[in-house]
This record gives sequence, structure tokens and C-alpha cells, in this order.
Amino acid sequence: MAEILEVKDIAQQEYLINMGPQHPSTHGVMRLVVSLNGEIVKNVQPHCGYIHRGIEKMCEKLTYPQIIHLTDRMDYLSAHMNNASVCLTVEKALGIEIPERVKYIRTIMDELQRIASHQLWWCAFGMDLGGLTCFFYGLRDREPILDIFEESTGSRLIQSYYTPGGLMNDIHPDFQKKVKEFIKYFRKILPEYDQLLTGNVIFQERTKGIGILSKEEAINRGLTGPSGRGSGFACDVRKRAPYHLYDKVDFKECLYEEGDTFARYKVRIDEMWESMKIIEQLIDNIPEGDYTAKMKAVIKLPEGEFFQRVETARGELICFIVSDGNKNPLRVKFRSPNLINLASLNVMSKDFKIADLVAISGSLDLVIPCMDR
Amino acid sequence: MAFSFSIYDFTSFTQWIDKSLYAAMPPFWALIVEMVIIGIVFLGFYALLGLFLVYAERKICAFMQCRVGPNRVGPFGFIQTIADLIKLLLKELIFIKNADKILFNVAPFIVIIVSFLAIAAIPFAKGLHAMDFNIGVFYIMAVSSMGVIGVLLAGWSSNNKYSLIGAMRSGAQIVSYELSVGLSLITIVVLAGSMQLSTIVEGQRDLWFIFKGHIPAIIAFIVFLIASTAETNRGPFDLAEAESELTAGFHTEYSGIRFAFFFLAEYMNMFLVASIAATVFWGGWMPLHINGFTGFNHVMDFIPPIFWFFGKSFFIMWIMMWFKWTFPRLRIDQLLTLEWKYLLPINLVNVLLMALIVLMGWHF
Amino acid sequence: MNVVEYISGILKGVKSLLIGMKVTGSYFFRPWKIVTQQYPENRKKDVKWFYFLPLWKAHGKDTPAERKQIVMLERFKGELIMPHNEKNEHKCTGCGICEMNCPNGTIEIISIQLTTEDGKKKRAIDKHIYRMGMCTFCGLCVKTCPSDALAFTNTFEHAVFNRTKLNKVLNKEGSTLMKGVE
Amino acid sequence: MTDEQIKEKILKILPEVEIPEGKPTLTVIVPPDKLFTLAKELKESPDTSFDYLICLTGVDYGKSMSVFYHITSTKFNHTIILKTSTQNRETPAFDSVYSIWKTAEYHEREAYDLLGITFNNHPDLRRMFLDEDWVGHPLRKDYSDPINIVER
Repeated sequence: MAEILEVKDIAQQEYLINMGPQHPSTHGVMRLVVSLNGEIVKNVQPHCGYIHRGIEKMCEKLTYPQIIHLTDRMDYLSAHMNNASVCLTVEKALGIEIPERVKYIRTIMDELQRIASHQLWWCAFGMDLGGLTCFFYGLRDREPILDIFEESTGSRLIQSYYTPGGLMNDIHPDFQKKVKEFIKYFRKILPEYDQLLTGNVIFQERTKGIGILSKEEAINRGLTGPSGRGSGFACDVRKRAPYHLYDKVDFKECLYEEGDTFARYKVRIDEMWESMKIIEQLIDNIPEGDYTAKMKAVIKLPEGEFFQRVETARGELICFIVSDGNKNPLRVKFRSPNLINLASLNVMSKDFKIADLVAISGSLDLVIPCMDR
Repeated sequence: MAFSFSIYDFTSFTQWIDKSLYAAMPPFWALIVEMVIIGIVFLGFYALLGLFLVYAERKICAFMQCRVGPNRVGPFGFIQTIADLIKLLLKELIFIKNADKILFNVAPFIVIIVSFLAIAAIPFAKGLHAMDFNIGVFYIMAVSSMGVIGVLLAGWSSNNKYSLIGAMRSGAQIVSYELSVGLSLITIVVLAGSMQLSTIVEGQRDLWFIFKGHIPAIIAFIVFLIASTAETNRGPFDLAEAESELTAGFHTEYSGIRFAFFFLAEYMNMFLVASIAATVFWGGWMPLHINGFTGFNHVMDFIPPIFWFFGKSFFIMWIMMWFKWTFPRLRIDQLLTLEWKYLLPINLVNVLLMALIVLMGWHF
Repeated sequence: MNVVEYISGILKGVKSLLIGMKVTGSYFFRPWKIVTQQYPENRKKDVKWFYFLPLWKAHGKDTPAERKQIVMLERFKGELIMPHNEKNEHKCTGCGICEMNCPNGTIEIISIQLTTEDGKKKRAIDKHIYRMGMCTFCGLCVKTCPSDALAFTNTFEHAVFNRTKLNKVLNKEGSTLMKGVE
Repeated sequence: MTDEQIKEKILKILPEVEIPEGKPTLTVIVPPDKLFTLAKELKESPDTSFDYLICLTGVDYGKSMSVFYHITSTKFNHTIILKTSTQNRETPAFDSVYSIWKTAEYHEREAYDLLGITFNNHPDLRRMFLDEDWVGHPLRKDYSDPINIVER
């Protein structure tokens, strides 16, 4: 028998709904337990771990070159950057100098990957807000990048292209031509994104002033990546702790002070322009040389702790390796930017509508496998 | 009465059926038989149109999205929707535990019957008109606003939180947009001086109302387009379904043919509002006539009225599909803001403006 | 709210909506911009004409059929194979480096001891087992193989009805080691 | 501030810390009970202002349990690592730094889930990835799961 409730009891009751594990807007298997008051979100409690694969545990049993292929499976949209985090840590620990050519290729690949990731984010974000056409335009423009990846690395999504000390194989002879063609094409097509979505009055109404996080709060909560930069937190690792060639190229760190969903959106659109600028600076100047440094057959790191900060498409990724001198690491920790960004979701979406919750979680650009690892 | 059939004027044909039926049997039975015939014709029309519209929407959205769209089943994927229909018919009807069984089963029927009722008053061509009420516009508005009951019942009886939110949104939405639809139609009723749809169509013999009524008619048409898109739960106003927020809104728990009813009703409602817009603003089956150009008018007359009617309706439907596949979805508060702060005041001013124009005789 | 603001707000909003509609509308009337690849057909050389009817207009210089032909890039990591020459010889010495380097136990090498003509004992492969269901296509086996015995092909249709069919033996029946490979 | 200055500053705040030489990044080994005070001081004093906790890592050394804090300053852009260890492997417990850096919330929950390190004063210390009824902490060196972990 159901209890007979007084009206005031009902008013105090939480209306709980489960967003996920299977829900179109969580972009994967994550569960958000949302307490509602009518349409208004009162509390969001994320539950993750549905695709926890124990990558950190698996890494403890693998050698360093073998770890690489697991890292692309964390944040599959920034596979190259994830690979780079491990490679750079190992290279830093061993103190080897990698060829200049490798640095150039890695930078270009990272930026291409960033564009591809932001494109996919753009289409998914458009879809979250109900504009389904965005989804197809974004995917259409992502295709040339994946083709470029496939041509050089052999796969489209999960490339495992970097190895400690260099690259798996040299770039394809057509690489430079294809990349230049793509940049030309995408410079023409990117304004279309603005026409379709950015300028749209419905879109602006849906995103402006929604999910505001102040700069202090963003720093305190560790909200990094484009989401953090939307709050004015200058957290771009490419500027703060340059790796690859980022200290040599000229690019702007896209910062917005508003801290709302629209600012986070704009940061990503601007970053696509900036990434294209970086690629254009480098693509003609790739020096000749080896595509990998001389590495020992079995890589053993010296005893100690090593870490490398890498800017992925959604925030700051840290690979922290504790080594005891063996060929396997003692402990590998990946600081997942998605997991930490997710922690801010509750604060951001409080007292907004359920439709805004979808927009906010879309603007954080969460990739669930990275979160769960 | 002798049998005669003309594609330009169905009056004699329908009269012939009517007369022969009344001659052959007592009036009561003749009426029954007539009703059954019309019912069957509408059912067939309904099913065919639904299939075609689903196909058309998929193809149109595909082309807007740089895709090919359905292309596997039959040439150009023509048979795709028929295959989908067969699939939906064969699917298991899942009964929800703890759902309100009666209401759960009744809801899809309410939705589909309502759209079915309203279609009776639409003049498809000259003489091809099931019921010519003298309050046709009012009847259509009254009947089509009942669809919300089905949606509300579906959402409530599913015993699902997403469905309930979807249904409540839909209730708020349809009830408020009903106003704008009504007022924008009233603007034209003021101009036409009648609520009878056949009179409205006849009144556009020399020029369609959208051109006749100057700016107020154009504003009324735009408002009607927006409000009716909202009323059919489509396009940027599909909050009741809101796929990315509420999975499928009020019909989350429905499966098989009962889901198909909701699906079909959505398309039929779209056709309904498009045909009302075509009839009231764009002259219905009336060809494009311009006063004074006799030769031009004769050329236009050569195209049968039924093509004029469906051409206009499909064009308006195409615009509605264009909306849907371009815009992001509104939020519930913005949706209500749009209605109460923008459309309704504009509409009220517009009616006054139209009344002024009619009184002063400024229209063409 | 100011009346001028109110009306200009409406007009601005409508304009932004029309700009968006221009994008989708222009694609609607440009069917040659369609990017869909129609999968099973685009593998064949003799593409039936009616698959591309929605794309009447040719794409630049190519005919639609040529444009939509599937292109497999040479480095695509589809399936691990062991290339054999026409004399049914391969280069695998059975050293086991690929097995050691594989992160997830995809490769298993069953080796045998052979006695060569001059009486020396020599290691050779009996079976080079490749469990495709476990493979993550990281490419470490190909990269580390000292005698270049392994390679990737770009076949990609691996669907089978039974999981055991994914376990493959890479060296062919009766194949031998290529001369000159140690 | 250079590493030397930070070193001096830390030694002034807390003389019992140990600062090993030859690390790529300045690493400070802090006794567990003093960690919270040092962290708070480092964040709040204006010349260090370590306001951003990049990463918090729990490590099981087999004999001891450690937690690493990578902290940086968004103002001065200097980074140091705080390390704290305990010999108590069964029930390791440290003070939570949630009240200093809110980002520690998920990091600490993760460390609790996978390594079984409890953090005192944490607002919501639950399992993060694994089920509530999961037995054991997988990242510990002595964790065994004969069904799912294949030893090679």
C-alpha cells in the first residue's frame, strides 16, 4: 500500500530522474541522478564507472611501449595527445632528445586531432540542443582529418602513432598536401558553423548566461581545457608549460571572461581557428630527418617519479609515472580532464532547467571512457 | 443524374454518388453508406499520405544534411516506409507494469482520431469536401486542440517520469499556442467575412488572401506558421519529445503500432495545419488569379485545383521541415515567452490592423 | 522594454534564423554536395547507375561512380598477415619477439626444432597463431619484427558467425623459411 | 619564485619536511599530519599562492602508501610536488585537502576507491568507479582477482 502523502510532503519530496546510463545526451554510459523541482534542477549526482576498464592497473603489467595503445582508448577523441603524454613522460625520464622532425609532426598531429575533436564536439553539442543538422555537417568535415590520419598512421580513431622516442612510422608523402588542402577547405567551411548555430537567436538564448562558473571557482575546482578558458582561467598547458613546439609557434590562448555555456562554445570555435594557424605555420617547414630517436629494445625508466602535462582537446591530461627501475611502471596515473570537469557540473547546473543541464554537460564535452579509464 | 467526372470540378461526381445512393435505398441507409464510403476513402488517404510524408521528411532532411537518405529498400528507398510500417505492425506491444491500462491504450487513439476528425473539413478541390460547415475554421480549431488530451494522457498513464515531464510541457505548449493559431486565423476571417471554408476559398478567386490583405495577412501567415509548428510538436518546438533531454518524451513507453499512431498523427497534424494555411492564406485549391490578366488566369486554370491544393500544402510542409532541420530546440520558458510576449501581442495588434484595413477598404 | 528595442530584437532574431536557414536550404538545392558513401556498392567496380541517381551532377572531373569508389589506404591496419612469396616461403624465424611485444596476448608462436642439412639444430615455427578477436591493432608486432615477416593488409570485413573463426594461423600449410633470413 | 626560494619558504613554514635532491620537479616529503597545514599555508600566502591542484595520486609502494599532490600557481606558474607517506597499509588515512582545493573531491574519491586510502573530513567519500559492494581495492599491489586478471 502506498502511503498517503500530505501536500507538504509531496512538495518536499525530490523528483529524481536518472539520466543514463543509456541516454542520448550523456554521450556514453554515464549516469546522472538529477533531483528536480518541476523543470528546475536542484542537484546532480554523477555516477561513473560503467566502462571502467582498469587501464591504470593494466599499465602496471605492461612495458612502456605497450602502454601507448591503452592510452588512446581513454579519450578516443584526443588519441594523439594521450599518446604524447606517455611518450613525453618516458622521454623526459630517460633524458633523450627526440629529432626535430618528430616534434613538428607531433605538433601538427595534435592540432589536427584537436580540430577533429572540436568538430565532433560541435556536432554533438548542436544535437544536444536539438539541431540535428549540425551533427552531419560536423562529421562531414571531420572525415578529411580522419583520412589524413588513416593515410599516415594506419587507423582512423585509435591510432597508437607515437612511440617513446618518436613515431611508429614516417608520415605519408602526401601528408603535407592533404593537410594544406584540408586547411583550405575548412577555412571556407568554418564560417558556416557560425551561420548555422553561433549566430542563431535560439542558440544564443539557450546558451548565454547558462551554467556560469566564476574564474576563482574554476581554478579551485580544476576546470581545465576550453571549459576552463571559458571562465577566464588561463589554463592552456601549451602556453603555461610548453611541450612539443608550442613555445616556437605563434598562437593565441582563447580566453573568455563570461564563464557561461556560450563562452565555452566560443572558446572551442576560436581554438579551431588557432589550431589551423599553428598547422599553417609548421606544415611547410617539417625538417628532414629520422622519424624516431635511437631507443633501446627494452625501455627501463630510472627510479623516481615523472610527470608530463599535456593539453588534450578537453583539458589538462597528466601522465604521472612512478617507476621502480623495472621495465614496467610501478604506478601510472592519468589525470583525466573529463573527470575533474564533471565535478563542476553540479555547481554549474544548480537552479537551471533540465534542458540547460543537457546544454551544460554538452558544453563540458565529456568523453566517458576517459573519465572511467 | 448521369455520371460525369471532371478533374477540374468534382461537384457533379460527388453529386452523382449522392443522388444514386439516395435513389437506390432509404435515406437513413444511404447516409450510413455514404459515411462509410467517405470514412474508407479518408482512411486510405490517411495511410498513404502518412507513408509518403514520412518518406518525404526523411529524404528532405537527408538532402539538407548532405546525405542520401533512405536508399536501400526499393529504388530510391521508396518502399522504406512501407517496410517500417510492416515492422511496426509486427512489433510486440509492451504493456507497462503499473501503468494505467485503459488510459495507456486509449491515448494513441485519441491523438489519431482528433487528427482524423479535423481532416473532414478540409476542401481538397472544388466539390471534394466531406463536410462544408458554416463554421469550418472554428470547427478545425476546436477539434485539433483536443489532441493535447491524448498527449497528456499518454504521458501521465505511462508511469514514467520522462513521459510525465514531456506531457506537461506539451500541455503548456499546445494550450498557449492554440491562442496564436486562433487569432491568426481570425485575422483572415475578418478579411474573408466568413468562417465557411468554401466561402473563404471562393473569396480568393481574384487574389489570394496573403496578397490581398497587405502586411497584416503576411504577419498573420508567419505567426500561423510558427504557432502551428509549435502546436504540432514539431521542429524547434518539439519539447514534448525532446530527444536529447527526455529520450522520447510522452511516447517513451509506447511500442509497435501504438507508437506508430503517435508518429502518424504527428505527420497528419502537420499536413492538417499545412492544408489550413494553404486554404486560408494561399487560396486552397484556387489557382493563382490576378485581376485583369485574363490570359494568365486561363493558363493557371488549366492546372487542376487538386494539384494546386497539394502543391501549396506540400510547400508549406517543406518549410516546416526546413525549420525543424535547421534550428536548435527552444527551452520551455523561452517557448512560453515567445508565445505570450511576442506572438500574442503581435497578433492582437494585427487583428486590429486587419479590421481597420477591412473597414477602410484598403485591401485589394 | 523599449518598443524600438522590442521590434529590433525581433528583426535581429528573424535575420539570424534566416541566415541559418540559408545554410541548410542551400545544401538542399545542391545535391552534388552529398558526401554519403554507399557501402556495399562502392566496393564494386561496376557500380549500378541508379545507386547514384540522387547525385545526378558529376563531382568535378570524376563521374559519381569513380568518386564513390571506396579507397583503401595502403597503411590501413586491417588484419595481420604473414606475407608469403610465390614459392610458399615466409620470413618468420619464430624468434617470438612479436609474441613478447604484443600487449594483450594476441600472438602465440608454436615452434619446433628442425635439423638442417649440416646437422645443426634450428628453431622454426610450426604455427604462428593470431587471435584476431583480441587484437587492438597497435602495430607493435609489425614494428618490432626483426625480419619483417609480418604486415597489415587492408581487409576490413572481419565479421564471422563463430568467435573461434577469428583465431587464425598465419603461416600457410607447408610453408618454409625464406632463404637468407636468420 | 624559483625552486630555491620555495624550498626556503617551505623549510621556514615546516622545518621537519624532507626535500630530496635531484628530482626533475621540486618534491617535498611531508609528514602526513602536517600536510594540511603546509598545503593551506602554501595556498594562502601571497608569494607562493599555489591555488591549483593539478593532480592527486595515491601510490602503493608495496610496503607503504603514499599520496602525491601536484600543485601549481596560476599566478606565478611554478609547480611543486608534495609527497606524503604512511607505513600503515591496512587503513591508510590522510587529511583531506578538499577545503583548500575543491578539485580534490573527485581525486580523493578515486584514490579511496582504487587504493583504499581514506581522507579525513572529506564531504562525500564513496566509491567512484566500482560498485559499493566491491571487495578490495584494485590498484593495491596485493589485490588479486583470479577470474578477471590474467597473469602473464
